Amino acid sequence: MAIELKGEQTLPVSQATLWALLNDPAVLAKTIPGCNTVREVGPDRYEMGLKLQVANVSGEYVGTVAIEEKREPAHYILSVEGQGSIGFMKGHAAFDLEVVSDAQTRLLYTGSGEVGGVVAGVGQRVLSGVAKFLVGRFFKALEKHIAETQAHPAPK
Amino acid sequence: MSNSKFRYIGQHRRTKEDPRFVTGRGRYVADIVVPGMKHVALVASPHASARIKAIHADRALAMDGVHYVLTGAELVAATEALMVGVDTPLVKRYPLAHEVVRYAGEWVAAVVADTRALAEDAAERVEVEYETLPCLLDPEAALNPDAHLVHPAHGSNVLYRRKFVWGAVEEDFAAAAQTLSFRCRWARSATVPIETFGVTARWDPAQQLLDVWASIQMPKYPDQIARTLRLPGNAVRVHFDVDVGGSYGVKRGIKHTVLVGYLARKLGMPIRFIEDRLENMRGGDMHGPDRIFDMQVAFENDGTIRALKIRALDDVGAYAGRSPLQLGKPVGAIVGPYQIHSVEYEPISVLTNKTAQEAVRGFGQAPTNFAIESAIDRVARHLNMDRVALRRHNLIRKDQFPYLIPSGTTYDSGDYHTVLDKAMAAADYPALVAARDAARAAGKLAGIGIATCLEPSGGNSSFEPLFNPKNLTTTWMDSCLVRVDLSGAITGVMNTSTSGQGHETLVSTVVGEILERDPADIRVVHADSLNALPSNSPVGSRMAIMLGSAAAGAAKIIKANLMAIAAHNLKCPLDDLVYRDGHVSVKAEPSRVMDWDALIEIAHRRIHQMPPGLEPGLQAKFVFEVPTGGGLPTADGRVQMYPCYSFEAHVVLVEIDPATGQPTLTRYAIGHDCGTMISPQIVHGMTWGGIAHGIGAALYEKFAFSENGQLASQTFMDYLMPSAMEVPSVDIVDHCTPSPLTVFGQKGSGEAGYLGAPAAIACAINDALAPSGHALDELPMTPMAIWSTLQSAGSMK
Amino acid sequence: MKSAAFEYQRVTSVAQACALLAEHGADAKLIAGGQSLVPMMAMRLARPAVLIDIGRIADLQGITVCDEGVRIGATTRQAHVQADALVQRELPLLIQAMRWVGHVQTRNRGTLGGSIVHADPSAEIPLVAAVLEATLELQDANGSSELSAAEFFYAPMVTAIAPDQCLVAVRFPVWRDAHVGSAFDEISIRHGDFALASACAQVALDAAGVVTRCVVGVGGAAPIPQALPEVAAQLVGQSANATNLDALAAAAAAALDPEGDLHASAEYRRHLAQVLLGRVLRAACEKAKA
Amino acid sequence: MSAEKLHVVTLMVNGQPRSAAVPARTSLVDFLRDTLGLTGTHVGCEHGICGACSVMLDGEPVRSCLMYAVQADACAITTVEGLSQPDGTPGVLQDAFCETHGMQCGYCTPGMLISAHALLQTNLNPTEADIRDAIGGNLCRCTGYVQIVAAVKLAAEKLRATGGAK
Repeated sequence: MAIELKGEQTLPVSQATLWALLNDPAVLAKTIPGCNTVREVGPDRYEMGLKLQVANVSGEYVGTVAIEEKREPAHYILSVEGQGSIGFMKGHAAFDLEVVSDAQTRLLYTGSGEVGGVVAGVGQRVLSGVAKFLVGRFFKALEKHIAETQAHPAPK
Repeated sequence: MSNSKFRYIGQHRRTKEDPRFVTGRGRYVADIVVPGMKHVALVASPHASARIKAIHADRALAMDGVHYVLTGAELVAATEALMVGVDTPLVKRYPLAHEVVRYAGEWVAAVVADTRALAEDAAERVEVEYETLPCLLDPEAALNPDAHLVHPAHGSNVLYRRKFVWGAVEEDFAAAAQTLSFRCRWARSATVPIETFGVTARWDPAQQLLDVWASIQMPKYPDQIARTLRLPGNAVRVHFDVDVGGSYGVKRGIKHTVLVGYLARKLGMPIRFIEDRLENMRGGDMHGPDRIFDMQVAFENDGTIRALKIRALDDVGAYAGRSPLQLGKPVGAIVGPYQIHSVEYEPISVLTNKTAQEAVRGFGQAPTNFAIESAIDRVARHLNMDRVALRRHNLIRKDQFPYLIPSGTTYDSGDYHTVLDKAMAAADYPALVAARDAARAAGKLAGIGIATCLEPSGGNSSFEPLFNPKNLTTTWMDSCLVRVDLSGAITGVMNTSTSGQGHETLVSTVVGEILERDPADIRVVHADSLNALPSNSPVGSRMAIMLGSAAAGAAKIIKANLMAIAAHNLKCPLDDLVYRDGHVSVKAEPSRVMDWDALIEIAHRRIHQMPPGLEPGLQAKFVFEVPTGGGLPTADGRVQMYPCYSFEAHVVLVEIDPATGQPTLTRYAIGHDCGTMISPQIVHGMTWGGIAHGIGAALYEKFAFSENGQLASQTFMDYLMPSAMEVPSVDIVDHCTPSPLTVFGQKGSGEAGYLGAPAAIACAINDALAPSGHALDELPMTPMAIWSTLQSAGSMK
Repeated sequence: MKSAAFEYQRVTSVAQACALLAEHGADAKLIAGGQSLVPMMAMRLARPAVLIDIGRIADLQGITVCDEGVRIGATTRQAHVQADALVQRELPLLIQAMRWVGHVQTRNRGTLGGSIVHADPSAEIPLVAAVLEATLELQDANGSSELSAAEFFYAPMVTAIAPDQCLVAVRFPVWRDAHVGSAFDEISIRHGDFALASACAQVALDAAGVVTRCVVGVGGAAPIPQALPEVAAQLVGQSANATNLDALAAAAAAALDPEGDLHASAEYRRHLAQVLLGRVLRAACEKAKA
Repeated sequence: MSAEKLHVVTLMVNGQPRSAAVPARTSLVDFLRDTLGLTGTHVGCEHGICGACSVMLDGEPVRSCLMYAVQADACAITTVEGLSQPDGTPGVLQDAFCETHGMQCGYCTPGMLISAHALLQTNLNPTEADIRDAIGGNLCRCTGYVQIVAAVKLAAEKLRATGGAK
């Protein structure tokens, strides 16, 4: 089932900071819902383990994350591909970072994803809603991370 | 109906099979326990189109209780490719995918374990690496020369394409006062029995024999299993005494059985595979026709329909099987019940990355009937003519039978006008019109649907040579053996399994009728395939005709033998004897009688009293050939398809909530003529069931695929079959025009109701939509589809 | 379609259940009726390592009068709710909703609380809880807490309940006003299917037929069972014969952001929500007048 | 065999005490069929829609694919086999299904009978709407339901005449 996602979120950091955050595998590991391992396998390419638990549904995926079409500090495409016991998932999202002010950046995202296997055949009714929820969780985690790192800046 | 000339046929009698079903004593495949059997679960592809890069089974094999993981590479090397109905040898198919997967849900590996749950645990641990390939889902796009090829070796996505021209089509179109054209679409739905497919197999190395218990309805199933497994035919024994929990065409199971048979032999363990519902829906290969019709009609201003052009594009999914032949059977009723002078028919069968299609009730006739009836309604609307009057004008008249249609088939008999009249009377048509108009006046949408359709019956194989010149099959016989034992008890032996059609009742009724013995005392058993006489299984509405005639034929031999014994012992010419209730007496001297017991005693024990040349014992077989069968198609594709043509006239009233688009069937009547009904309760039941199934196809059911080829309706939460809350009470009115081709005048009825219900309901919905000026030409006509149509018509409140 | 293996624990008290939840966290799952959970487990979409059976805890069952109205134990069977005289008298809206909940066989096993915790956006009982502003009593190893239904639903099948919490009971407020009317309506393709959209409303009128209280909401047309307090507020103070109900429904529906699926597009769901909102508001007013 | 922990399940089935040890994940329908050999109850969808697996649990119809056998411990179950007379011949309801031919392939029949039986336990004078509602959660692909509705009507009539004895 194809899932379309689109939205924006303004984050309380500069464009450069946000760019750095979004290119930091450790940050991605912390903010991508369910992500439990990230291992760099090449430039802008990571192997990722995901354990997603949404309500009663849990699925484990192993896959890759790739950052493509980089135009620092304003744009990249994040591609995700994973496979697990309940099927596969893949998707890509274009991120655009717009300067609002020195301390604020608007992150616009537009992407689409698809899942296959049992989830696709059984969960079609609620997939989009769940996907939106997961995007929300990503942003919450990112905001939380920003709040934490701003309060206690990580040592270089 | 009154059948005074028959003693048992046509009477209300209890069905032989029912007592075991109501007490929970049916014996279905999942009820059969073979000691030591192991269980299979499947690893299915999540991708609709991908290359298999690697399969890692070690984690699965390391589990306790797991015996084997079979992959395509091994199976492909060890078995023959599965049979394809058309001449496409490079569209190869095996039970497991090899190198490439072609639809989401296709089997990639089979895991054998001690229990089904363990097998599923292990299946989860089989890791498959895929590289995704382009995915083809649109049947029109499949025709493009640059389309992704589902089977590159075949060189095209077209499995079958031919343009038949029967009669002076172009001249008729040119001469006709008017023409119209439209496109309509029959959605991919199926019969979806409540029992999934299942099979258990056991290999006996000492006997070199594969025993198979399966939920099966498939012509030549044992032969195909044996060939594919590279075994002699007599090394496969299929047990036909397994109750089949519904089929209506789809329980084919060749790939399942080859898989399980291979594993049983390879591992030396009995193996069971019962599809779960997910496996059944996505990989059971039981989806039905998925068809786009482009229709053109040529007609006169008085409503006379001259000619038809039909282009039927069928999306059969990723593999062929018998499915392309579902475009072939409709050739035998390509003009429906109408006098249409000439026809052009272009069936096109294409491959896509979807679950494979199999035979579904009617074998392609119900979609064709839907297209033809939609055309009739459109002509009526175009001419502003009453749809019933238009049909009456074009229906073949009773006095025209036998009636030869342009595609070479002769319809045996019928009285279509009378049956339509009866249906109209049963529905109280004037009241129906009043109810529709009242509903409209009250702000509702309401419409009446009429459909007059044929059910070709007596299932013959003529579509095989028609669609595959290398296939010269001209017989599709069926058989019966009747035996009277020493005690005088009668047993009928049939040679195929039964999936709810009541064949035991059929055989016992027919044999009882001929021998004048109470059918309640006649036992009917199912032979296994090594004991069986030839059969082509209960497909194509054929068993009343084929098995019924075979049983009658065998019983007649028994009766003739009894007469011969009596003649010999009473020293009387046969002509002077009379047979009554199993006793034979001298016409002129009724006191000179040999009773049943005495005749049986002689047949079984006293060869000295037997007439010379007559075998001792009392059993007879009869192999019955399809009436009118035996011919090959002509070069221009004309052929006698099926022998007998049943007729049905549906009248239905639908009301639609204009605010939500939700339709409700408020009145439904059907006039039905299948000749002599052997068991009216069974015929009525199948007719009601066929209508319910047709309601599903018309309003609810669809195997929907997502943009990336995922089957979105994989469960009963999304594949919506009508319940008792959706199916209305339906009035059936019977009519009997006996077939001149069968022993009792019977025709087939296994597809009754289904062949016309979708057409009738679609016509009713379009009658309801007519005031909006729009039409809906795609099944299923869901509330959203109806609402969207009304939206486009701009008539929503 | 066999569940993955799990450890099964039948508990006899909520405290026991909470202790196990505290121990196993998200790996554990409570089961009572199981009518939603078991099929998900059979398809292996859900695979709790520990299944804690709370189906026989007497404290979790039963229907009693409480301060604000009726308190229903979380594992009270849906069929018992439907047949209960107190509920029939005091919570007509819940009764009206129950006929749309599954089938008799699933209502016999399915529980009121299970349906709420499962939080299917199309389910009827969560919608009634949200619209009536029910209070959810929760418990964990550290004690009890409460949430209003408005705070409870997050997303399709996602709620505020923490992995270590157990829903104990639901308290439904009962309106004591003199003239109360309620209505529930739903469009599903077949009877017993998930709603394409549903709506319900309850209104109270004064002696002059003016709306004094109103609650209303839609199901299936938003990620959660959606109460619509702004719509309700607009009706308060109006006559029960108000002619702007359709306009209210239209405005409310226009603000919804439903998801489309196989059976209904977002646009169609929004339209159905509008139709149903109009119907239930009108029907509730009519019943209140009667 | 892998070492999956077994739970002893003891219950009454059709009036007989039965007991067996099974893994927790064994569904009630698999327990009845595979462990106890009561194959009258059928598996249709295993996700709670088709109703073929319906049984009576403590006097109420439920779907036996939607619960685990361990959950039914100490309960009383009636399956289709339990609707027969003590000698195994069809009970009144079962006989009515034979009289009207309320089935074809017989696969949905046990579940259908259980739902009809449950209805007739509380309502011996059901309307057609009552009957359709009672069997609304049982899918039949053969009959179109007409002869099933007729069977339940007939059974109700017969049961009224005999005061409800099966």
